[in-house]
Amino acid sequence: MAFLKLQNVDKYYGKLHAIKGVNLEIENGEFIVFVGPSGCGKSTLLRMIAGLEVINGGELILDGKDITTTPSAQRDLAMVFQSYALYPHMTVEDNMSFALRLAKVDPAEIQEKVEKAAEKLDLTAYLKRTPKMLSGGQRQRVAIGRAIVRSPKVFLFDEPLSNLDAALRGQTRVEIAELHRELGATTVYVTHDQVEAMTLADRVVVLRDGIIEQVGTPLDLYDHPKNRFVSQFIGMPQMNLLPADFLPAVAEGSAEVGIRPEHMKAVGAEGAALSGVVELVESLGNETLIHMKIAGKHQIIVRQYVRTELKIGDTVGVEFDASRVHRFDSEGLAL
Amino acid sequence: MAFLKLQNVDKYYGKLHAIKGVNLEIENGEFIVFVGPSGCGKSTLLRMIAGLEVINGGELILDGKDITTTPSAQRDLAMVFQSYALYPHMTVEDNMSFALRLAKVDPAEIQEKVEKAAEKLDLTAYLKRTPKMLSGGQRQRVAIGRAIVRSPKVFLFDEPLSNLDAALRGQTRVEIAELHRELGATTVYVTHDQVEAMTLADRVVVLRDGIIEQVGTPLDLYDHPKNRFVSQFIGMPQMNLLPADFLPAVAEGSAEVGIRPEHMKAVGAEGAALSGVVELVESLGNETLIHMKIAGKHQIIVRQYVRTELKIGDTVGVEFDASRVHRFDSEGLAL
Amino acid sequence: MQSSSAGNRFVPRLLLSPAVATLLLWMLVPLGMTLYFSAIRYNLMSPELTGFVGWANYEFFVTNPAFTDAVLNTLVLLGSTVFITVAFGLAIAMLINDPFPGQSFVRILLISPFFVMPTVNALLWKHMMMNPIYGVLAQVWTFFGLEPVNWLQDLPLFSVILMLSWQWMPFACLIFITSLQSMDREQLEASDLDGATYLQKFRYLYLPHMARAITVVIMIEVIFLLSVFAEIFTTTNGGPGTQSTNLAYLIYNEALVNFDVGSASAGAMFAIILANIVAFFLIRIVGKNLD
Amino acid sequence: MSTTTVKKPVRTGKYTWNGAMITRTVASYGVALLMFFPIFFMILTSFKTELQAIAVPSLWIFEPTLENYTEVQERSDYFSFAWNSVVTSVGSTILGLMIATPAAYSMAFNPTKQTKNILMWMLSTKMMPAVGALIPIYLLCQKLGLLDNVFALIIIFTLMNLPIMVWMLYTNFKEIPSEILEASRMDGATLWEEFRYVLLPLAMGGLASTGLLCLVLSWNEAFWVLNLTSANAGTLASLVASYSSPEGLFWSKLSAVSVLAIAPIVIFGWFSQKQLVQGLTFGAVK
Amino acid sequence: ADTELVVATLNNGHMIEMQKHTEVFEKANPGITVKWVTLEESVLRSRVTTDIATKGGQFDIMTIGMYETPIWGKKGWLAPLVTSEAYDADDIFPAIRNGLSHEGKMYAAPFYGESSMVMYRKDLTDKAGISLPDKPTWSDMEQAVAAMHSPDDGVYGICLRGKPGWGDNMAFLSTLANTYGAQWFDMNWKPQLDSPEWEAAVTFYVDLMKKYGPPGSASNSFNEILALINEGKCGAWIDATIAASFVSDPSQSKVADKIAFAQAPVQKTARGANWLWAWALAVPASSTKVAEATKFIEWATSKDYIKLIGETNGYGKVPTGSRASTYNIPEFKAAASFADAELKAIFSANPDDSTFNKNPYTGVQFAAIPEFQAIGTAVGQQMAAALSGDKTVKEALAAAQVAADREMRRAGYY
Ligand SMILES: Nc1ncnc2c1ncn2[C@@H]1O[C@H](COP(=O)(O)OP(=O)(O)OP(=O)(O)O)[C@@H](O)[C@H]1O
Ligand SMILES: Nc1ncnc2c1ncn2[C@@H]1O[C@H](COP(=O)(O)OP(=O)(O)OP(=O)(O)O)[C@@H](O)[C@H]1O
Ligand SMILES: [Mg+2]
Ligand SMILES: [Mg+2]
Repeated sequence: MAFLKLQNVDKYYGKLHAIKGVNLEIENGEFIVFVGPSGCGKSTLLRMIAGLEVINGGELILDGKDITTTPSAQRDLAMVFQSYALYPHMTVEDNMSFALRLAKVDPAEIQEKVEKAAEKLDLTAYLKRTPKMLSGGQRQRVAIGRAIVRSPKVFLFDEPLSNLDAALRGQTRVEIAELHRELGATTVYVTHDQVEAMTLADRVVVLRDGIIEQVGTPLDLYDHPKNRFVSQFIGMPQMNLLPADFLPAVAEGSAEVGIRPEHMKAVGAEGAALSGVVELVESLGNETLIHMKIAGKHQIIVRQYVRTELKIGDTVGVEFDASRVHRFDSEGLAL
Repeated sequence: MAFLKLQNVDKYYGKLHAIKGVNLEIENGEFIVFVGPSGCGKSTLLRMIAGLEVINGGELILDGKDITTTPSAQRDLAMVFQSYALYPHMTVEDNMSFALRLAKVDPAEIQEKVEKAAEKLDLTAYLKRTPKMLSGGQRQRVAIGRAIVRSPKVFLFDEPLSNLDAALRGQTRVEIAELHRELGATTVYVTHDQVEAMTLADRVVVLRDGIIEQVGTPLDLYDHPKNRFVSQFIGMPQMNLLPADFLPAVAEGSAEVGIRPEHMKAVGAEGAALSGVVELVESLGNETLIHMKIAGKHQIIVRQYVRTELKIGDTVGVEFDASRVHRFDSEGLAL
Repeated sequence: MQSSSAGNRFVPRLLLSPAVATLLLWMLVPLGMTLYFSAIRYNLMSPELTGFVGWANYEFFVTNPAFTDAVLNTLVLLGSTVFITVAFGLAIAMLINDPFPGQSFVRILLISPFFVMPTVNALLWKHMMMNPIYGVLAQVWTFFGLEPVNWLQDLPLFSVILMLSWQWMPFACLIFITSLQSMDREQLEASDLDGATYLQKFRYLYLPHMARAITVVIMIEVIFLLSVFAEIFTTTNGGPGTQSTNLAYLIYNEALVNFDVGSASAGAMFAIILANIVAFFLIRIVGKNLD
Repeated sequence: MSTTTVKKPVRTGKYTWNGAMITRTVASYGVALLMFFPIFFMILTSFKTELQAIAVPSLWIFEPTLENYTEVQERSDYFSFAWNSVVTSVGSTILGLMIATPAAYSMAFNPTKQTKNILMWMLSTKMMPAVGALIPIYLLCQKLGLLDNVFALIIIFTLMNLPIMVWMLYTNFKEIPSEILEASRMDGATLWEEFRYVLLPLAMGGLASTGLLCLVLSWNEAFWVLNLTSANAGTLASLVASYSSPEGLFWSKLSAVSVLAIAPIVIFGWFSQKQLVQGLTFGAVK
Repeated sequence: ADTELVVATLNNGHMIEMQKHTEVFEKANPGITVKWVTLEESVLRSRVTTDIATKGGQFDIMTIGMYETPIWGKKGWLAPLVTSEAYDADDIFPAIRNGLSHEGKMYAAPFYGESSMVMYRKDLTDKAGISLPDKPTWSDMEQAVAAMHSPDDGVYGICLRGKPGWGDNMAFLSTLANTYGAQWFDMNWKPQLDSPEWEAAVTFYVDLMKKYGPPGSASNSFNEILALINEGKCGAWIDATIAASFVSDPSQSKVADKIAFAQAPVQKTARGANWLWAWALAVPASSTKVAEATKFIEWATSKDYIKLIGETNGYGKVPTGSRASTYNIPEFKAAASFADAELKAIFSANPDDSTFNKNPYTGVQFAAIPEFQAIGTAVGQQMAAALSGDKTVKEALAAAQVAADREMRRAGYY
């Protein structure tokens, strides 16, 4: 049976139906990532699990117990907030041990747990500092440390890395992955960062407007998006979409076809299935993104791992891997 | 002759020598990007150009005129701040027209310029709103609009995208590139984002501790870093560095060798020049990053564009392209 | 993002209730009694005369020739003091905002008047500053060869306004200084680049930035100034004539000089009405800044 | 919660002296001295004899005398008045904080549509002139045996300041990210623990400045003190009243007693002005 | 336990002295302790009135004046003062004693009494070569004042009360009006402020002050003028006889040896030309400590007390104007240059016959009816307005009449 189970969960803010009957089963030890556009209800759903928002309908079951109305303090969950929400007046040590102290855990045990967590997170040197005296990345780790020491049943993360700069984000992401591997704790993680979703998740949940669009492993979503929305949402740069009539050869009754940038190739203009005008060339060192316009109005991006000589304004042909083409019907559903 | 010229420019904050005799020549219409670690003096240098910081030594010449001590208002530059620094109580329109109104430009002309800029930036619908009512990306565009309407000699940007989320950042970056192509205005741009530096710059200036480490086109820096510092700074994930004795075949008297992740390949363990243990596999859909440890202590990352079957803990061999190896002496200088 | 914790609204209500309940009592009990007194004949000096008199107390209070003056004076006092304190408070806050040697010492001197008891304030000004013969101001005037101003006699209301401003300007200043500290530096730099002069910066950046602070100052000052009493009582006794009589003083006069509780209570009811009118407009005008 | 923007370090070096800077400094000192002058003059007067006090032109150099201060101490027990001032202002501050804090918490973190109205209503209760309510309150106190009683003063001061306190705390609390409170809830804190260990320490600045303001207002309150106390509960405000306008010359004695009455709170205010400035942000006046 | 007496009193010099000598009383009466509540006049008046009217019971002894005592005595709010033989109540000036009694029962004992008189700068009149008769008319007065007036030397001819209040400017103005033949009420209790006599009196007052008065007169009362005169800034002053002891005290006054005294000026009639006032001690009827309180009052208003002060502080500083015997003490006569003038002034005042035409009220400078405070205050405000030039005398008096009429009507006199 599932460890954490959302059954037909509903949430209203006044008239706004923010979460519309969501069903989700999460296994013990699984790493689940919620993604979706801003305002789709990711945070709301997470906060409902945490007990920070009242659940207006449906049930929430954790480890076989109905916790729909249990106050958060008794749910045995830990949450890492986007803003970290560290207690600014407490030292790192106190921040991490707060929950245990409230639970009247034996001081020796607290000491031990905090030290272990601090070591794991490389925070031992900072235990006596207050959050003000820490860098963004360190604060982030304290927030995680605070969650770890409690060994809760489920970890909840709400965009925990979005306040870090690119380099630090990459590094911390790797640390979270390692941590999860080590602890094996059930985790629900909200992000809108592609890379985080792809690299961390066992399964990704794509939300839109309070409804689950698709649930699956990252590569599953990448390779087999169920619909146009998911196809656009997963993958960066986005999957190129073209009306079916541009590619009659592969369209097969679809309304639109989608091809990921790396499955396209810029070639000589003659004889190619498609041709377009180069609008921008971005050389990133390891890869090159060629932005081009097809028929003067459809923007596509070709990704290649070799340098190019193409200049803006050149007319080029585009080839693609027919086996990697996605087809969508007029409703946007994948065929 | 150079359009904007920094000659031996110096800056002290009390005892701190923040900018140490920087020389730089920027051509008319060029897009220059400053990168460097935090605190290296990027912002300071930019602000000296803007006239927001007193220049303690050297000269600053714009379009043949010495402007070292000219007040910022008379330098004819426009700046986009990291925080946008929009005037919170003015509408978008008022924000954009403020400088022109202060300069007593004819209202009809102001109207026209603002409308043109708004159209270009897709802000026409928001002209009557105040910044509070805009999203981050829109605010960003207003900040740019405010700079554009003045048609200044030089545009200055200080990390203009760092407050946007990943998707928006990518999109706005492309817009800035297009804008520059259209306007052809001389631009100095500070960032610590790899991708921005690589894709936007005509030339990149790498700063460290108030000193210019290297100036060159993005690919120049990527392919030929002058030293270890630059090699680590440009490219993401970073260039893998290994002590020379691991790779005697290519070391050639160097102290350390560097190989970029995409120039390495994971192969069977036997017979490979290097071998290591897989620590983490990150599948991003189009590419896969294999983190491994060599000899139990040197972390390297291999980037490949095909999926892998490798699992954590597997022992693998690593091959590399000998022609792409960078060699550094014990001082860190490229050989 | 604000949200309620899991569960009902019981706990928040419970927490709010002591404050609401006490204030309600504080308001309703005296209000009820005042209302009652305002409808009966009640003079402390002649407690034997009693009985319900209907609107007579109100009529008596309103037909008092001083009544219109009192209402007007209350408003003038309020308006001018608020204006003076805000205007000068702004100017001074701007002046001492940027660091200079001894800044905190200057600030200490500046804010001191706020801590001075209103009675002491009034006595101090009346006797030592404004006295037309010994007062320091008179001496300054004489020094410049001018006829000393006879403050409390010729400019009674203005004198009171001056004292109140002296007392409240430090408060305004304090709040403005605080507000200025949060002024965004980059915005100022942006306006530098845009070519704004100091005055333009003040007009377009500082002033809008401090709108909220100004609102706060106005709000608090109105609350206190609407019922100013000690300063008038101590200095001008509301005179000469009714030139410096405000509503609070008039009520005092009825209650504690004439001991006519009935009419004083009727006056208090008018004061409450006036307060509510002011509050209504205040909230209309400045309330939106208080979110 | 938006990302916190990192504040640029302020310029730390020496002041750069130029014409504008000198003008500004001189003007600042000028204004400050002008504002402080009346207080200074009063202190000066308190060391003069009565005859010196009314001398024209005013004496600036004279042999200071302590006779006014000794006279005050001889005539009235300064310390018992001061003690009452301390007890009533501190007492009402504490009581006020105890009532206002939960209310402000409730309003700040569980706002309803009525919150703003309640707040405005509370503030409006302060606008009625105290004289209007004197007789009712006097009669109530008399019936309850609370005339000339410090408790009555404490209660009245508390109620008098409560609206402002609730408002100040409310705006201060609103500055505290609700995430931090939520985090403590997730950590298993009960309401009391959330209050005690998280909210109160975080709101210390706001609480302190609210308390300070309340202290100042209570200390300086004269109307209720004069009308409700007699021999036992009088505060320094009533001490001042006993020196104002007797028959005969009284300026220097009045100055001395005034200096004594305001000195504690002014000095206290000086020391706490930093606190006051920080907390007075009223929900970040920014 | 000890009986604790709470005494509400004024912060005037004599009371402060009494307060300082509390110990003497406590020593003589073991088991009684005395606590003081000292307030300025206006505050004291509102405090004691509220207290006694609501039976607040906060005070055992109150300091009240000749205005309140008969009114309160009549209402039964005060305990009748039953004094011992040794106290010698008959020594008290009859006019004052009458003023503190109702229907023959004394309700308060005078602590000190006063009338009004002229104090003037002998040196200045001498210099001008004129002399002021002992009982001057207002015309004499004006002449002398004009002679002394010399603002360039910092001397103003005359200083008179101007600060509004029934006990402030109206106390003086009532006496001025009295001698001009005016009065507060006619026999039907109709206010008479619109009478020509009032107009003449007030016009004279305003003109005089405009011509020869110091700036700021409209906020001057006893203290302010005292400060002026002690600094040598006034030629003449007409005010309470008690002022005499201040102006002739060299430690307070720069002109102590230059002051001479005369009786209050008269015009049409001599009646009511100088006022009569006494600060007296009374016990509220609600007090539970009447016996002890009476003991204290007896002590504080006794001959012995006067002796005590005379011996400790000097006879120049004893409370005067209450007991005839005081004026027989040789030390006092020697110390107080004003003694004769004061005695004469007090004797010439008669609260029951204070105006040219008959009036229905008691009091020289007030009418001992409850409504008078309100009327006096309102009229005082108008007079201040007239003095400051804010209104003409006619306007001010008309407004005053309206105010007085309002109050009387409200109180149901007609
Ligand atoms: N407290 C609230 N009161 C009213 N509406 C709310 C509240 N919180 C969220 N909403 C609304 O509910 C919807 C879902 O919000 P939610 O914060 O869950 O989005 P999200 O997916 O987390 O977005 P983001 O990526 O921007 O964080 C939005 O439309 C939002 O406006
Ligand atoms: N106003 C100032 N006063 C004193 N030191 C300053 C000031 N501004 C900057 N510095 C110092 O000068 C150095 C350069 O700062 P600068 O802001 O230019 O760095 P940066 O490269 O822009 O860093 P970041 O990437 O973090 O924005 C730093 O050591 C900084 O601490
Ligand atoms: Mg969210
Ligand atoms: Mg910077």
